[in-house]
Amino acid sequence: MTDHNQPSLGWSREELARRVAVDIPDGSYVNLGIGLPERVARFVPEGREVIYHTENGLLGMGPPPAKGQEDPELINAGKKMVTAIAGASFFHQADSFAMIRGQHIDICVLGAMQISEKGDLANWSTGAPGDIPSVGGAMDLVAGVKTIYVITQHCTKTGEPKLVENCLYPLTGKSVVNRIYSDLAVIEVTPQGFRLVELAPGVTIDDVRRRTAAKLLPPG
Amino acid sequence: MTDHNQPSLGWSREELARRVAVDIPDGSYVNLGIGLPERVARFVPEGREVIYHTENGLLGMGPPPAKGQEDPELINAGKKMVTAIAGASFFHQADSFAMIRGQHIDICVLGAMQISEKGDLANWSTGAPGDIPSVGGAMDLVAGVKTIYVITQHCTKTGEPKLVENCLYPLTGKSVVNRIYSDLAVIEVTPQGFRLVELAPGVTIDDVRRRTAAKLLPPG
Amino acid sequence: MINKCTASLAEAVADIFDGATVMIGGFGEAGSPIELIHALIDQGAKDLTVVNNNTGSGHVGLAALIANGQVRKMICSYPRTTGSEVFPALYRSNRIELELVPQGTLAERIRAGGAGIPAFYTATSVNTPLAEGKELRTISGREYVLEFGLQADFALIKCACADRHGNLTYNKTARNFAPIMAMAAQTTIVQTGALLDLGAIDAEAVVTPGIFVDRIVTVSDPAQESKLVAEGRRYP
Amino acid sequence: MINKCTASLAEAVADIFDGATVMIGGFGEAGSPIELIHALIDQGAKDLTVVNNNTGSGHVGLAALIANGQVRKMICSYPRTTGSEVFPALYRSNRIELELVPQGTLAERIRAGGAGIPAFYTATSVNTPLAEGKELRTISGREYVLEFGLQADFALIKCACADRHGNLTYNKTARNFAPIMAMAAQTTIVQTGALLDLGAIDAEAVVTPGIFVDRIVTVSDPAQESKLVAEGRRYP
Repeated sequence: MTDHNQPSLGWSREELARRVAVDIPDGSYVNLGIGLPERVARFVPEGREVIYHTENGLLGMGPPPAKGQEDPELINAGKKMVTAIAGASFFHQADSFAMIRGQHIDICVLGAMQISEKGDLANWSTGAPGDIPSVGGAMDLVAGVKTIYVITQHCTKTGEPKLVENCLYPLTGKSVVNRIYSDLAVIEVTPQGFRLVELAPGVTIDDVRRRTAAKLLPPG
Repeated sequence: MTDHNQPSLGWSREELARRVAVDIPDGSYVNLGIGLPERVARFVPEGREVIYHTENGLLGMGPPPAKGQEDPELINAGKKMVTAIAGASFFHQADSFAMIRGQHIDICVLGAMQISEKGDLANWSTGAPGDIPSVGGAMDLVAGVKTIYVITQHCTKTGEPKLVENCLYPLTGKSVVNRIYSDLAVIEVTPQGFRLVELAPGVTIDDVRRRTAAKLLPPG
Repeated sequence: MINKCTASLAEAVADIFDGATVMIGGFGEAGSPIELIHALIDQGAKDLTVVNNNTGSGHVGLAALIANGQVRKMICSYPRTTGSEVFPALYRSNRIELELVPQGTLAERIRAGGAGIPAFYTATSVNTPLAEGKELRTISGREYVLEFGLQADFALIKCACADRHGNLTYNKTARNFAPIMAMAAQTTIVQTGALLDLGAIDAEAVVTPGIFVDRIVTVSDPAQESKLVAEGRRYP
Repeated sequence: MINKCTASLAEAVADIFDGATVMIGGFGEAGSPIELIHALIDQGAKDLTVVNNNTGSGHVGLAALIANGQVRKMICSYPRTTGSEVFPALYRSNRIELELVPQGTLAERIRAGGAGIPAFYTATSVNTPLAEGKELRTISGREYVLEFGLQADFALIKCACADRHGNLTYNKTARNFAPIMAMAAQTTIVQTGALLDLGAIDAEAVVTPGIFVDRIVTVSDPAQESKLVAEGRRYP
């Protein structure tokens, strides 16, 4: 289980972000988690308009600022400097999370430490002593957003499967994940468990199964 | 008990509104109920700045508009056209009542049907069949505002005392009234009951007692 | 592309169904989306539950909707406004239901409905008939009543300016219930005085962000309810 | 006359007492009232409970306040930010308390505290360790956790523009927690980039109405936290 880091297997991070973007319909309101999820914004397919919400108080987040146009008070949830598109709006934290909690955001794309076959998500704490627990808006997002996509490497850096029967890490939310986009495959969380939707080029279902610590149903 | 309507006894409505205004400190945030309370705004003593809140969504309510300056979308809680002072702000209903419920308004001046010696207020419904119950913001105001002043004729149009041992009409709030300004007297609601603070010119404490259906303690 | 503009008032309200809960903005006539209400009268949906602070005046707008027999129940704080005749008559003859809610509780219930808060506690109405039958709880020595969030199938609101994303600004105290109703409804339908280019509304001054808005119709010269009432007008 | 302007930063924070709960605006450095925090370091109040989304970075601003031993407890959602060293070290050695609250629940608790809502239900954190020991309730078939409003003795916030009544506007995402903290604190102390004449702020675009503000100090050229951190600066 160590060959997962071979650059030749599966989607690159860019390809993966692009793959997620394909599944975001025109006109969607989308919240992107910190890190890999942020990249999804770069790949909106031609002809679509997608509105990005960043929970620190902006609807209509645009790309990073041009040199010289940076404003340290115009940032995203990852505290990186961004821009605001025409048609953007600023609001305070309670209004921002009203959008989340009140189910107004269509899709949220999050990173993950573990995802269970029941759709449980763990992405905020290892629970280890000495770990500084930091939750941010993750629990609000999984509780409030209609559709939760996870974008993640299929395994951890040390080769452990992230798709499991039961999460060992403290949960972010129970039965919340709808779909997983990993470097190896697109996988749906169904009432029957994980179901393969699509394989990355050159990857077989057995490649994925070997790296998944739960049952993986074939497409259909 | 029918001589209460003699024009010669006690304060006129204008004098009464002026008397209330004297007790509103500089810099206060004040909400004025519909009707007689609205008149208080006209009598802010020289040198004071008082900010009027109107619960339909305006802080910094100014006097009625000059002819030709009316805007039917700039109204007060009594649905009368008003103006906005320099330094005013508009906000929605939830924010407006956050100011009220969150104890940010210093003083509210309300009308009354009955006030009990424990400070209970009834001012929204007779409870009679066929009466259309209409509460508006009255219950929110008495529950949320720090100081509640009542401005009222001492008796009803038919000569019944409004200051009573126990309210017979449905309550707006329990133990909420701090002070009553009637055409006859200023009366404080104390843990011991009604206590006279000040008599209108020419009115004796016995005049007031005859028109009050509860014990009235002398000043002190 | 996101373009929430709808061709006509009729199209904007076409899918309002019998039995729907409809929030209607406005405090008295300020903010009342009178053209949308008249379109709903033309459309004819019935058995509606309507949430509004009042019950309309005269025989136009909300009062006309009620007079037309389309409203089964009103949820409001102040049904007895000056000039309100239609509702009182129906109410006295038991032909319309009333859920009377204190104005601040009504506002907070709508805001809660829009913000994903299913229930909250408030001191408003404790020890009054309006708290009867409701759950009470003492928190830090004070008594509170449990109130539930309020949601709707549709909201009909009026604003001053909009853009195609649905960002809205309002005119003075016409703002009142519109921003929170836009949050609390499944489908929010807006009549705007003006449609502006995207970016023309300052991002710092947007009152209702577009995420809360579904459909926009431009009504550049809306009727003034009090004027219609003074003229004795009726709709339809 | 209402004039909430205060002569100096020192005067503005003079009465913050030992043991006080202090809400401090900002999400990372955006909106962090760094000059007010430094004035609080000079002032020396200790045993503070501080409410902020994070715990500061480097050795300036909030991190410096914590490093100076003035903070007994942090209430926040994300203590482990990039460049955050002071809090993690103290936390690992049990020298500071942490109440970890999901960001949206933190925001809603502060808003509730300011709006006179003592408690509310939310689905956030249900079935996670952060709901442990909390009261659960099923409403319309979904499980929710009871959360309580949060209030403070003082709020320290930063805004872009203010007038003498305390009406405020903000700069972009620096708005974040400031408007709700201004509502939830007994005494709200504001540092503003500019003090404008009364009436210069459009009444439609006021974000924080003056009723929520107690003191204003003008800091026309505030320090930028990330720049201080990059320069390795320390306070005091």
